[in-house]
Amino acid sequence: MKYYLKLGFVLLIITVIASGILAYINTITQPIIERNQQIAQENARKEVLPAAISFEEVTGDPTYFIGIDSDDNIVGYTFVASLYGYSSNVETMVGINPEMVIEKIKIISQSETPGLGANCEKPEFQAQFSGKQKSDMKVNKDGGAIVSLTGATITTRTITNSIKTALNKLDIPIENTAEEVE
Amino acid sequence: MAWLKEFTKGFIKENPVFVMALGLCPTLAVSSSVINAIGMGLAATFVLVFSNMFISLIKNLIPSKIRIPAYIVVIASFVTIVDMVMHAYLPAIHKSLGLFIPLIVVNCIILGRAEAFASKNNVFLSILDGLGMGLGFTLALVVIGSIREILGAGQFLGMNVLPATYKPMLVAILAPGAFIVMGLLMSLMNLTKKK
Amino acid sequence: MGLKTFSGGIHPHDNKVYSKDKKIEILPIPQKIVIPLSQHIGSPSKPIVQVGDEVLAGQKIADAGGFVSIPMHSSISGKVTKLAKFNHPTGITVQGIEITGDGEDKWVELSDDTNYMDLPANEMKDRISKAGICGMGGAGFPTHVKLSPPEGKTIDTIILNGVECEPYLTADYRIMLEQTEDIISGLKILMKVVDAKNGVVGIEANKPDAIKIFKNLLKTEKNIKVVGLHLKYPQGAEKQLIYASTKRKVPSKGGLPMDVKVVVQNVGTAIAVYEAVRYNKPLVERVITVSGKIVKDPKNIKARIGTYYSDLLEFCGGTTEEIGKVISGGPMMGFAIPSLDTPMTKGSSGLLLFNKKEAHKKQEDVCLHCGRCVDICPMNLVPSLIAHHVRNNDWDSAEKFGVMDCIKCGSCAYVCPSHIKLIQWIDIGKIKVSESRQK
Amino acid sequence: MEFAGKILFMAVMAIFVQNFVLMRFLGLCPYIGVSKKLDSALGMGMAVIFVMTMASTFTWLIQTYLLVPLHIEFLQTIAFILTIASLVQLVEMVIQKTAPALYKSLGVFLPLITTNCAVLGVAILNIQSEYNFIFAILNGLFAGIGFTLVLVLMAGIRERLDRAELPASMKGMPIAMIVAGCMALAFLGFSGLKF
Amino acid sequence: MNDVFAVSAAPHIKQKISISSVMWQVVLALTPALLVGIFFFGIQSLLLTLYAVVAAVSTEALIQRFRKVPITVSDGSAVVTGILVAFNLNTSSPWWLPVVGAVFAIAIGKQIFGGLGFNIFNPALLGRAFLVASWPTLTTAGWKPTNPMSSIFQSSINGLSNLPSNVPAVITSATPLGVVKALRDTTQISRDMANTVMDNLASMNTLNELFLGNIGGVLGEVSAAALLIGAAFLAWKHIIEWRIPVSYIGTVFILIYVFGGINGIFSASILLPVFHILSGGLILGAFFMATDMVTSPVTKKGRLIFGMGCGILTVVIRLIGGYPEGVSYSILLMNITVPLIDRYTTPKAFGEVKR
Amino acid sequence: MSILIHSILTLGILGLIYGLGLAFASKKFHVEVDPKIEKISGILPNVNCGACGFPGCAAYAEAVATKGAKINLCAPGGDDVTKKIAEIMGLEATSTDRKVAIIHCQSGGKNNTKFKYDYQGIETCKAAILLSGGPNACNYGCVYQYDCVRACKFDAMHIDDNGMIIVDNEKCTGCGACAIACPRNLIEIVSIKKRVHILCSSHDKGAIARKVCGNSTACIACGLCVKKCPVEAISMQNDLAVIDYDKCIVCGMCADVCPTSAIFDPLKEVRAQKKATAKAKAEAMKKKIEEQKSQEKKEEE
Ligand SMILES: Cc1cc2nc3c(=O)[nH]c(=O)nc-3n(C[C@H](O)[C@H](O)[C@H](O)COP(=O)(O)O)c2cc1C
Ligand SMILES: Cc1cc2nc3c(=O)[nH]c(=O)nc-3n(C[C@H](O)[C@H](O)[C@H](O)COP(=O)(O)O)c2cc1C
Ligand SMILES: Cc1cc2nc3c(=O)[nH]c(=O)nc-3n(C[C@H](O)[C@H](O)[C@H](O)COP(=O)(O)O)c2cc1C
Ligand SMILES: Cc1cc2nc3c(=O)[nH]c(=O)nc-3n(C[C@H](O)[C@H](O)[C@H](O)CO)c2cc1C
Ligand code: SF4
Ligand code: SF4
Ligand code: SF4
Ligand code: SF4
Ligand code: FES
Repeated sequence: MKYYLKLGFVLLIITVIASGILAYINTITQPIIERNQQIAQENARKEVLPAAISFEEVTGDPTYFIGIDSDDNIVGYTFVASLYGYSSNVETMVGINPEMVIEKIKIISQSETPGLGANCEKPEFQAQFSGKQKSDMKVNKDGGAIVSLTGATITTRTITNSIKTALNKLDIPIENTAEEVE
Repeated sequence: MAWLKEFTKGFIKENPVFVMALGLCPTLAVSSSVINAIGMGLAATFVLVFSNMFISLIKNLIPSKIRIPAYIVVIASFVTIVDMVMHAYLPAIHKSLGLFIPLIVVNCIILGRAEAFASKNNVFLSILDGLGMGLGFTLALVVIGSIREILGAGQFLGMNVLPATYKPMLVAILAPGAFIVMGLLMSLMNLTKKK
Repeated sequence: MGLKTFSGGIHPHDNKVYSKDKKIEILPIPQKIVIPLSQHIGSPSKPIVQVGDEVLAGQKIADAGGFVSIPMHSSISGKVTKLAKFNHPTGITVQGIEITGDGEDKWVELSDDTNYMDLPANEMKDRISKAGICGMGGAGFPTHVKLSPPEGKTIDTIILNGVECEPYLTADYRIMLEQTEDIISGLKILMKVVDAKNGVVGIEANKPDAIKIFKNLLKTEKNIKVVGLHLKYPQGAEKQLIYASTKRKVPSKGGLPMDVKVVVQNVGTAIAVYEAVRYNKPLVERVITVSGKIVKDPKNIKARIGTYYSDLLEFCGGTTEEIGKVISGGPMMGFAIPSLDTPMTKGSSGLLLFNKKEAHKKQEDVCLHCGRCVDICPMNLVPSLIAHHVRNNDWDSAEKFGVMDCIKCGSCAYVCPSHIKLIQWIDIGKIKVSESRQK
Repeated sequence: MEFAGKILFMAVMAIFVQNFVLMRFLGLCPYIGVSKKLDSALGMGMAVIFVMTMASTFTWLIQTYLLVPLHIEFLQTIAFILTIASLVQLVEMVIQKTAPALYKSLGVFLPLITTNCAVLGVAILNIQSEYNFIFAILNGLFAGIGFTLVLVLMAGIRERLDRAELPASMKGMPIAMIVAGCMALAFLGFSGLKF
Repeated sequence: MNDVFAVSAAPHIKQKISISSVMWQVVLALTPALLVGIFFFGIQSLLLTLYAVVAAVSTEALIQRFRKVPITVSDGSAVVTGILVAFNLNTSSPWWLPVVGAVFAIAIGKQIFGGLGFNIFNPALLGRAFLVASWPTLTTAGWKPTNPMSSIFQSSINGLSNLPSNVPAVITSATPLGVVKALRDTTQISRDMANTVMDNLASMNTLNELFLGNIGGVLGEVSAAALLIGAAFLAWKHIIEWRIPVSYIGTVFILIYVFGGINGIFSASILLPVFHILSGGLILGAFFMATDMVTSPVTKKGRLIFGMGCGILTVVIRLIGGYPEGVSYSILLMNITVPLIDRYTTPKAFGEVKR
Repeated sequence: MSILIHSILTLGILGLIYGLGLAFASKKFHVEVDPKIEKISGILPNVNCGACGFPGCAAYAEAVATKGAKINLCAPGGDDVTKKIAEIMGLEATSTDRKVAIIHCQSGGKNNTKFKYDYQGIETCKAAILLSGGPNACNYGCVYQYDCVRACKFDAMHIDDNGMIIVDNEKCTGCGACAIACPRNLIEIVSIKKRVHILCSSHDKGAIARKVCGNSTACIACGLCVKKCPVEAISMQNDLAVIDYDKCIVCGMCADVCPTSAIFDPLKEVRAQKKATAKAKAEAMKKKIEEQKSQEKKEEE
């Protein structure tokens, strides 16, 4: 029994030391990681809605951010659209102006086939979404305005549909603004 | 020059990937591009060196009955350190290596070296062994990664190296390509060994 | 005609035209013969004569070497000149008795029991046993043994094997045409010996005239059937014949016909049985086909047991081309032998001569897994796998895949596009497996 | 009905589309190492299914009720690997004592599983994919089945390859990699499967 | 050694059949399809085939030379592989595609395993899978229409005046199966409309054209009739056997009949399975590729299982998979299982009693 | 700070639980195993990588200890481990009195030996001897289908230009695989020190044996060697001379007298020379003595 206690004790010591060190390192890295992530998100939001300088989070389905410029005007909204594509979940950060016209999009996470679906990260591809509306969200093969990636219609369709669905779901305040505009 | 031998044996003669066929999962999973290969290789090298060092330091303190769990804890700690540090300072590579960083824990090379070498040799040799093996691992990853990236994307380290008319052979960076390139390289190794 | 058959099998060109319509001819008494002491399955016979002894035709010169064995008789009259090893139609050399003839063909005394059917079964079997009869259809199993089922087993059907599915061979066909009545008498004797109620004569469809003759003669016999069988090799193999004519399946892994209450005998054996029971005549002659494209005058010959093949060939006028291969038996199952200085035995059904081109065999290629051999194997085996296991010296697997069930019909090797010598591999397998079983 | 549909989808994904071995590069060492004989492969497969399911269960519990409430997710790797290692060892001992026959056919494979990426991999993936308890367990089960499937198929192929006249340099590991590559190529046929 | 006789084990006669005779007969059986391909797609078809054959044969010869084993290209198996690689390609493929495919097929698909007889996977299909995975855009898109242009699409669109303008775009650029896939996939057309198009597709007219060959698709699948002529020849010569093709096609027929309709189980017309069978290389696959003796089971029961497996997988991929076409992948996938099938379907010896 | 405490506590407790649990279990569920297996297990790296082809190190250890598995299969362990296992298993190769294979037939190789028919079958001796007693005229000799060469895993058997089989004494390990493979039982594993061999296995009568032998070097059972052997190491068994290697002192006298050169003695010439010089010396001595004698006689006279 003593022997086993000794074994347990040695193991205990090792784990204690290990976890101590890890906890210490964690306290250093964790804030950096979180900051990195925040910055990345913030940057992404700014990228798709360049006019905004600060954002206000509104939780819901989907959670969206209201973009506000230096004059406290609402310059638009950003949200993340996501759907399962060819072989992964494709997440797209979308920025729209108050008229619900897409400012810009940015693919923030995907692991589609490299060289095919993964080409959706190319700027040329993402650029075509700028200035499009909900009704344009259709791939050219299905008669829409979005030119699909070569050999990756599925991915293209996924992105397009995800944005469309998200736009459909994003309701109250945007409708309000739209009405105001009208 | 025994130490030199301990250092260099991992490059070719006892290359952990080609000769011993250990740690296949990360080798194949992350070698779709050279940059990933380097990242993974260095991460593993770090873990190898430090866990080898550490284990050879404490080897006499650990009763043999629990040496495996103890080693695992040591290794896992270093892996976690690498994981956190990379996450904090190299977020891009961390993201593309993904799952395979924590999986360094179960990479047979690491535990294997701890058992077979570090637990029996002094600190200096153990570090050299870890470094050599780690670099051997990195070397193998880079070789595979280069082939796959050049064939599969026409690029090397993200730069275009083949004429624009080259239509990249996608499979090379997909799963089947990984296996086939690996198989061919191992066979090449066998061929050269025989001569 | 309602032909019957089994599953699997092949259709080789039957090449029977060479000798099909040749009446049986009787070979003049040869000068010298050799009686090998192992012409049958079982222990060799034991010689009871010495060099220098004078013998008569039909005189016993060797005793049975046990229960599963048969006595041997001189087939000519003359003098014993040698006791030594001689070639055997299966290619090996075995102990034999050489007799130099006196050219007079003096016989031992034969009787004629016209009321032979009234003899008790025991007496009949005794006469069969004394006459030294073994199966004339191939394997040469002592007939009296087959007719002595062990306690508890009964036989209800005797099947006469008149299939002769081997290409080239026509000896059985000729005797079926020329000695029909003797065969039927033999069948009746066989039925009586084992108290079998039914008799069946199985004949392949390429011998319609034989079927007709038998049907005519057996019109009145209610318990004897003539069964017409599909033209397919190996229709004559015992298990396949039993299945085709009675739908009974002889169990694998060493099952015997008597396990399904059947005994199969060759038509030639039936004649020998008839002659033994009625005339007390030992088995000293049989009909053999000498054929082949290069034989000048292919023939069906009634010859004395022990006659040298070279004498038979001479009787047929020799060959028109250089001989490439000599086959004792049929082309599918017979043995290629290195020399014509080989005596015929009780089981010799044919002597075939091939020229150099016909003798040429291709090298083995690799197995394509085409499955042709599997498709046609009448025993439902996977020959390619058996061969593979034998090649790897894996006798256990070979046994598991049924080497021992193979009847060596040769169909698989016949159809293999890769020329794999499946039978040769299987042969090794059989030997090795039985060796390891004995251990 | 929808639940059943979800489960079916999950099963198809884990077994065919995202097969752990062929598509995700997890568990390659045993895949290559224990696929020489069909019997061993079957035993190994069964053991892996069992352990992956168990590991999914326990690690999910540890993560949800220990690491997350205490905000010490960074200890995931170390806690999981310890759990798995102990679990495996415990199971091994119990089986060895209570069911020696089962141990003979299955137990011998257990230690090999500790250092199998697939087990730790599935545990971490469960957490990353934010599966609930039931789905985590099922994912472990299906991933194990997927592993077993390809392992057994591979073993069948390798037994047949014993008959082949392979080029000398391809014997052993290299041809196994090539076969794995070809299998992965065939499994691409499942890609894009949608219900 | 001329004075001695030859001695060998029985049997002493042999059917006149050899590997090369088998292979060259397969080549012969494939020529009608090639001729039809040339007729509809032009000389390009012949060129692609030639490239593939030359590449396959020279790769085989080079590797055998390097391995220092006898060079056996004259047995014709590499020629068959080459032809089948080309047959699996779109006729608008660039010249190097068949070449690369054939090289891969022979080098990785065949010679690496030791050459003829030892490969596990169907080399030609492995070559195709490799090409599809490497250059998906080149191999699965850009179908060249036949010349003269088939009326199949017109006939299927006839009577659909209220079709949204985008529908023709979906349909005309694809192979018949691509159309079916699009109809099942897109959310753009109403279900009724999709049904109408589907019914039109599975009409006698279309089937006629499919049978004779006036449709887009890969080189070798263009005419079911030509393929069937070749297949009949092979069957007559006992080179292929009925089990695989029949169980394969039968399974596809039943499954498509049950699950093929757009409106749920049993909603398909009886002609839809026929449509599926006649299109998408199923005939080519079932008679010429699933039957490759090297990569299919040797046992009779095994071949039935193999065929059924191919059928099931083909239907799964066609109906819910990522590709319009599942023949090549289903055969490859079943190739993987062949050793196990063979192992577990070893027949019982004649007379063996059940235990 | 709470994180630090939490993590230390959690891991510590986990570690303790696992450790104690396992300790308890290992006691409760203890099963006896072969100490050899334990020992080998101890030496193996225990990384359970499966490279050895066994399902884990323990399984490999067991296979080595009980099933005679090869000891050099552990890839991570390398040579060290192999050596140590060898020590445990007592497999030290003894090189002092090596045994090698010798083939008791020298009928001249495939190209020279006499054949009674043209063999057209599969390339294995096992099959060849089944057809009419083998293709070669001699029913006891080598049939030259080289089963033995294929059986040798050490590349120790070579086929020379004549088709003769040569054993490479350097490479031969005396494993005996060839001897088992030979269906004619022509191969014997004999100490490398015994260098005089009867290279014939024919039990045929002299005349026949000589006639059918491709080299005419068959043993004709003349019995000269039996008579000559100073230690009675040769006996005539069923018309074949057989050397009892336990008795043979490698003097080579039998080889000298054999009329057909069926006996092989690599030192024959050396010995012959020695003998010649000895004889010459003896003769010289004799002469001297005789001369002396005659001189003495003369002197006497
Ligand atoms: C290996 C491989 C990977 C693929 N990856 C993707 C992908 O990431 N995204 C995608 O949309 N399609 C992918 N595809 C699917 C094909 O390219 C598919 O034909 C295409 O998406 C259909 O688009 P099309 O309408 O342009 O033919 C992949 C196909 C293969 C063979
Ligand atoms: C070892 C052995 C024992 C046999 N025992 C009997 C037997 O007891 N009763 C019987 O009717 N046949 C027996 N037979 C004969 C076989 O059933 C069969 O007739 C014989 O082998 C010849 O058949 P074949 O020419 O088809 O090869 C035996 C055969 C062998 C080889
Ligand atoms: C493949 C094969 C083919 C055979 N063909 C015949 C045949 O055509 N005629 C025949 O009488 N026996 C043939 N036999 C032998 C029979 O199986 C059986 O041994 C014989 O009919 C028994 O009769 P027996 O003892 O009178 O010879 C064949 C055997 C085998 C294995
Ligand atoms: C009926 C038949 C079908 C064949 N099908 C193919 C095929 O689909 N693909 C292929 O590469 N070779 C095929 N071959 C040729 C040959 O079998 C193939 O090259 C081998 O798989 C190579 O080992 C076929 C041969 C035959 C006789
Ligand atoms: S395996 Fe035997 S029974 Fe089957 S076909 Fe071949 S020889 Fe005939
Ligand atoms: S017939 Fe020949 S090639 Fe075909 S499976 Fe049988 S042994 Fe192999
Ligand atoms: S098989 Fe063994 S005994 Fe024979 S030569 Fe080779 S190493 Fe020597
Ligand atoms: S195995 Fe025997 S018979 Fe065959 S080649 Fe070797 S020595 Fe000669
Ligand atoms: S590295 Fe993944 S199982 Fe070994």
